[in-house]
Amino acid sequence: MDLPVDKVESTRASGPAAEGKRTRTYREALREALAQAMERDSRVFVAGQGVDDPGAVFGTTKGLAERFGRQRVFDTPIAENGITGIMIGAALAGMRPVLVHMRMDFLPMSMDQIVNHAAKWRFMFGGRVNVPLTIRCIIGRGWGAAAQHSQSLQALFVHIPGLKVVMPSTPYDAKGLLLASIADENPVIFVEHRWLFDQSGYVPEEEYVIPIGKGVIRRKGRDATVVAISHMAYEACKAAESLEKDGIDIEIIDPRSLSPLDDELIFDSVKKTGRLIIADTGWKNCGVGAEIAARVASDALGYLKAPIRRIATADTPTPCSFELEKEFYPSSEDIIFTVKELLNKSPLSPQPYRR
Amino acid sequence: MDLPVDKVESTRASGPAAEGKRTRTYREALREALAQAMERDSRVFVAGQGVDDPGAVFGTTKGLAERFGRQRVFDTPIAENGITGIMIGAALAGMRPVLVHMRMDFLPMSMDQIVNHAAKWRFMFGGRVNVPLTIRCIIGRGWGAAAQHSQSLQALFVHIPGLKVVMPSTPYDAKGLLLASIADENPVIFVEHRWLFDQSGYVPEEEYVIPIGKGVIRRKGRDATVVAISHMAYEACKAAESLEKDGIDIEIIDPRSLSPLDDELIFDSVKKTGRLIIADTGWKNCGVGAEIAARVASDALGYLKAPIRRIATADTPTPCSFELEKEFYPSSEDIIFTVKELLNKSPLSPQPYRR
Amino acid sequence: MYLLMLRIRKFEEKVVELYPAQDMRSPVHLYIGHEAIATGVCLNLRKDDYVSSNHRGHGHCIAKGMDMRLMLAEFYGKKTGYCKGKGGSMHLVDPENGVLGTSAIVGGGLPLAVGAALASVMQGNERVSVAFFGDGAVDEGSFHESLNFASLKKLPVVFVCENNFYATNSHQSARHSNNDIACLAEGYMMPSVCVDGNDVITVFETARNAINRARSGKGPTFMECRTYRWKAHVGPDCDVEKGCRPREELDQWVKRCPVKRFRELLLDENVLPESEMLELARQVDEEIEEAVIFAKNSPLPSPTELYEDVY
Amino acid sequence: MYLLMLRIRKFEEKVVELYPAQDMRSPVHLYIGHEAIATGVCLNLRKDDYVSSNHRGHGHCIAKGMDMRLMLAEFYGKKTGYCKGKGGSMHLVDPENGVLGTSAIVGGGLPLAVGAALASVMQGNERVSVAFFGDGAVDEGSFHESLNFASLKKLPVVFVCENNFYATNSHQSARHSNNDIACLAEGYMMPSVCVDGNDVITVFETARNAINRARSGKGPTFMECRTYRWKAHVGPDCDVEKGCRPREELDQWVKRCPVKRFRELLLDENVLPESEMLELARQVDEEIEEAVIFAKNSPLPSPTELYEDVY
Ligand SMILES: Cc1ncc(C[n+]2csc(CCOP(=O)(O)OP(=O)(O)O)c2C)c(N)n1
Ligand SMILES: Cc1ncc(C[n+]2csc(CCOP(=O)(O)OP(=O)(O)O)c2C)c(N)n1
Ligand SMILES: [Mg+2]
Ligand SMILES: [Mg+2]
Repeated sequence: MDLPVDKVESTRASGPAAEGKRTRTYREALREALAQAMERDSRVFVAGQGVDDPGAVFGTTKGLAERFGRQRVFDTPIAENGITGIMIGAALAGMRPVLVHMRMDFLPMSMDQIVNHAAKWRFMFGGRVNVPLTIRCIIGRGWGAAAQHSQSLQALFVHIPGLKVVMPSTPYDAKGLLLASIADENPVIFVEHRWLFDQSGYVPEEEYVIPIGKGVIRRKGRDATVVAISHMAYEACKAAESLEKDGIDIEIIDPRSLSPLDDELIFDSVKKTGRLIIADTGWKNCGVGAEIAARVASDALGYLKAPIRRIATADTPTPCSFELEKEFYPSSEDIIFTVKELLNKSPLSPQPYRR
Repeated sequence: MDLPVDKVESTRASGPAAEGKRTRTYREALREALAQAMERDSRVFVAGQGVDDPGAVFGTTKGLAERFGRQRVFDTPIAENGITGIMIGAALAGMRPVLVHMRMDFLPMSMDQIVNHAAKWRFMFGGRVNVPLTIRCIIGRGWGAAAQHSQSLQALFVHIPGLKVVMPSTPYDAKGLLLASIADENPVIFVEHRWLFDQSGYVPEEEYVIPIGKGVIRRKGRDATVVAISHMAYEACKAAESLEKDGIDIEIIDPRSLSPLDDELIFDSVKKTGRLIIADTGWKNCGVGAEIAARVASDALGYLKAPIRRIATADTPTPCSFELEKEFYPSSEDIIFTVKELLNKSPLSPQPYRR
Repeated sequence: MYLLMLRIRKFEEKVVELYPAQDMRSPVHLYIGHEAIATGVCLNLRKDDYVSSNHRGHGHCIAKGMDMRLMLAEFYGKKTGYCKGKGGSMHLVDPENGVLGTSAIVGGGLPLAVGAALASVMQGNERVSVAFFGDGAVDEGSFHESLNFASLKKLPVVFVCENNFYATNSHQSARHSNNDIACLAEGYMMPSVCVDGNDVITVFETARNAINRARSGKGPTFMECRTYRWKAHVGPDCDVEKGCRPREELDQWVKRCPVKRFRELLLDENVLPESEMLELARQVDEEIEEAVIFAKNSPLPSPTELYEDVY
Repeated sequence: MYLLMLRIRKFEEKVVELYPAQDMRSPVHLYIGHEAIATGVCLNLRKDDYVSSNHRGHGHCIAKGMDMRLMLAEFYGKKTGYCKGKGGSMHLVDPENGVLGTSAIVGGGLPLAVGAALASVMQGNERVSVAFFGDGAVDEGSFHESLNFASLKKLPVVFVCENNFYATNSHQSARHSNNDIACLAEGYMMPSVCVDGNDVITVFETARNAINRARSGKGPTFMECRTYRWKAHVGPDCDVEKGCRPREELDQWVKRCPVKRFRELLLDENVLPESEMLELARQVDEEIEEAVIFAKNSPLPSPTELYEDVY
């Protein structure tokens, strides 16, 4: 499915609009960004389990080891905390490492180095040092990956000052945000969605960066604002098509960066539509949806015509059975249901939505 | 300072109201709970760095090693992830471990075992096993503890289904919630505040439990609801005294448990006061305040007369200098300021508060 | 013993056969090639002894006495599975048979076995814990932390490292400064041996000593069992075509097939005649067929069951 | 060398003196008793060589060339401190002198030194990294992960374990299955030695070899330096009164005072006459007095500076 890119992208984010013709997949966009960054800057290197093997992390690092040598593209022991610390050390000594994890579930192993070290180093030392480290990690859904291989833990990192968190949903953003992350002087958690790797879309050949902290309007609309994160942006677009048939016109915002968050873009939209739904790939409690809801409830409350709703994975660990997965993961159906619910609702009739 | 306990406590939470006469400190309440649990149940044991040393974790484990033997009260290597996993293993084999950390900052070391194992074990295995593990950890503020020894990371655990999180603020709650946590079949993150250890208050001698998931109204009021967590409950009480002089009457809710959260208690209060402030000991982004704000914005939105405000530590790592600490940590002043701000405000005039 | 090895082998072969139908939607990490280890170790264990296992855990579970019907139902995401369909292939548990659970986090299971052993000591019972893990788990800090604690407290644990030389596609030499894992483990002051993991008799005897030692309160033992996985890291296919590993290496190890070797030994020594072997094979085939039917015919969980078992 | 040891000792003694005034509001972990280690190691290092350090880091920082004035200002939370008052006693950094930073997370600093060494190799320079850490850090998984990686990649790192037998109040024997840390480290296939950490000459010579070895591309070395801390784990007091450790143990080690021993050696061998020693002491006192004045007179940061330096 094609993700419509609104013209607003060209004004609110850097880079040209979608009508360009060079088409690449999300996977290729990531690989191209890595290759270009490594080409231009000898400080950039790529490390992680399997980055140099035939699978090449779903193909996103394919050919890099051959091209740049195994000193700059190398496999690591399965020792996430130590390896993260080693990357931080390399960053402190002038390198710009890109550390790759096949699944976001492995980040808790390295939480100490991420939270207590990478996030703290610059501030704690009064700005005298910094940690230009990019941590790529992958989320996904389906095929019974179950509780330990499926988590979408972005909120844990958004909570921590000193970290940046981005979640690109289009090939265009994947390239622009990866280049921006590598160029950033701070640790960035770069979250990819496995279901997006085959998506294709416009990707300019030249290098470009998308400023971290800038969201984008994927679709303009007047009836409700749906803030949709990562793969949920596609679910929102699907929902929009269906809702359109019922004469309902939603605005879709893809924040792209979760920390910092482009809350102004969201506020502006809510001021227009008066209704807000946040669709996240992760859990609800203290999640990204909570943060967005809280900001709107603080800074744009008076514009709301209906309760704020969050769409997220169920309040349970991830099940294996596909029958339960259907219930666990939210989809366009949930968005459609919730938009309709809100349109029939005044702020005084809450009746909470199931998720 | 004395924390008033409203009569509501006796109806909404278990246990008698405050006018009892037996007075103990928070520290003593914790120790008493541990001793009673160990006395009654031979499956209970206490492990952690320094639990058997002269400091005895701020005195909270004093005398336990002597009384119950060093097989049940023992020091551990500084290997938080492994030790947490070992405690999980012991819990699976029928024990009820209490693992103690001197600072919450050390929990990121064991995030893998907490998030990927303890939180998942019961669900992932279809309810056939469970992990009755209590993890005590301590937060605090001041004296230049700085970025790596000061974090109040409760939100990271609230985010994860399968964990329970409690933060008692009174000696009464400390004992009742610790006994409830040890008795619970699930992993509980039990967060204590160092500044509360010397607080004293009514603590019955007999064993009692406070149901995890039940909040309490610390003060009844009609003008605004202040949800205040852990030590912030005291700051809220201080603020209430001062506001009272200006004729402003706030209601203070101490949720005590953050996961599960007693949101009904909060909704009811907001329905009455129409104004909500959440004062937390941790960070704002994706924090506990965000979750509470989001729930209210979903389920009680129509009752709000003013924006929801969050009071939290600044969006920075913790500084060392006391001059900067003053700016970093919120206090009763911030609560007073924010309450007054909200009283002068309609939902349409947002002007966000600094923090 | 032969029956058990055959059961594990044939069970996995059945998974290989069924998987392409795409209705067993759970990532499978097959145990084919490792059978001698689970068999040799677990046949020394009592029903109530503990085992912690990893993503490649089918063999450990069968060897510890778990029911293939309920395992297969679990792989199919069925309500009748060991975990009501919530766990899948990577997550099996059976408290009745002492299976503490299989962790798909590399290195995650070691501390669990150590903790169960701690409980055994505190409870004053004689249960022994076995931690099964791969060479990949040796990379992790939890390896160090677990070995140190177990040895410090002299706990009844046997650490069984199944060294198949690879973690996904990463060779041991790309990950370990010391290729001699057993020697590394010696640093923790526990007896440590390296054995041929494809020789079930050697594994059995080494494990017997280690388990007896643990049971008699003398503390932990480390066993490195060298072996090889035949299939891809995950899934039913072989990965040599994809260039993940040299074909000759696989061929060498297939020649040293643990099942075949044990079969030949039994024949050579006239312990079990060919006819009885065939009968055993038939019996196992039947068991597995029954398991498949049970699993396929079992109902799926209902959506609302999702919300159960969190707390 | 004597000058440096004196500087570290007298600096810490000044902290002991000033701390009770309660205006140095930052938890101090004093280095008194360990001086020979930082001195012996760092005098072999170049200015641009890297050091990672821990909560007990004052000595390492002074030995690596950091300015006592800016250190003390940092302890007082002043704007002129190394970290503008944001770090305090436990968090010092100085990129100009190769100090990567001190981590107050036990074991947190080891991977940083290894990573800097990795960068040195990638950049093709000759910089060496030293990781200073305590016996407590040996408990952590990061110890294992760091040693393994450094040895695997033959990185220019020297691991310096300051074994003072305690981590807070916990004796090594309550934490380590193997009391011989150097022997444990051998498992990673790197040269590993255990030396008297109170003998500055031995430390110096051992470190010289290790650092030369690293610089010439031969890979990492492990040094266990046995020593003792004189003060409480944290703060300016002594902890034997509180029953944390046996008084006789402390007394024994005070007799082996590294500064005194070196002083006596210098006198015995007639390397430095007493008069020059006194002169050095006077000079150090002056430096420190100046540092105190600088620190005390420095301005505090302004509240809005809190919001700087996050990104
Ligand atoms: C902490 C963690 N990191 C990475 C992975 C991804 N992963 C799954 S299995 C595996 C290899 C494990 O190798 P080994 O322990 O030798 O077991 P084998 O598969 O060879 O039986 C890896 C890296 C994981 N599951 N957990
Ligand atoms: C991960 C972690 N766990 C616990 C602590 C608390 N703590 C601070 S210092 C220390 C002891 C460290 O001992 P050692 O490494 O031997 O250094 P020493 O203090 O003896 O110099 C401990 C346990 C910590 N800072 N970090
Ligand atoms: Mg392997
Ligand atoms: Mg020590």
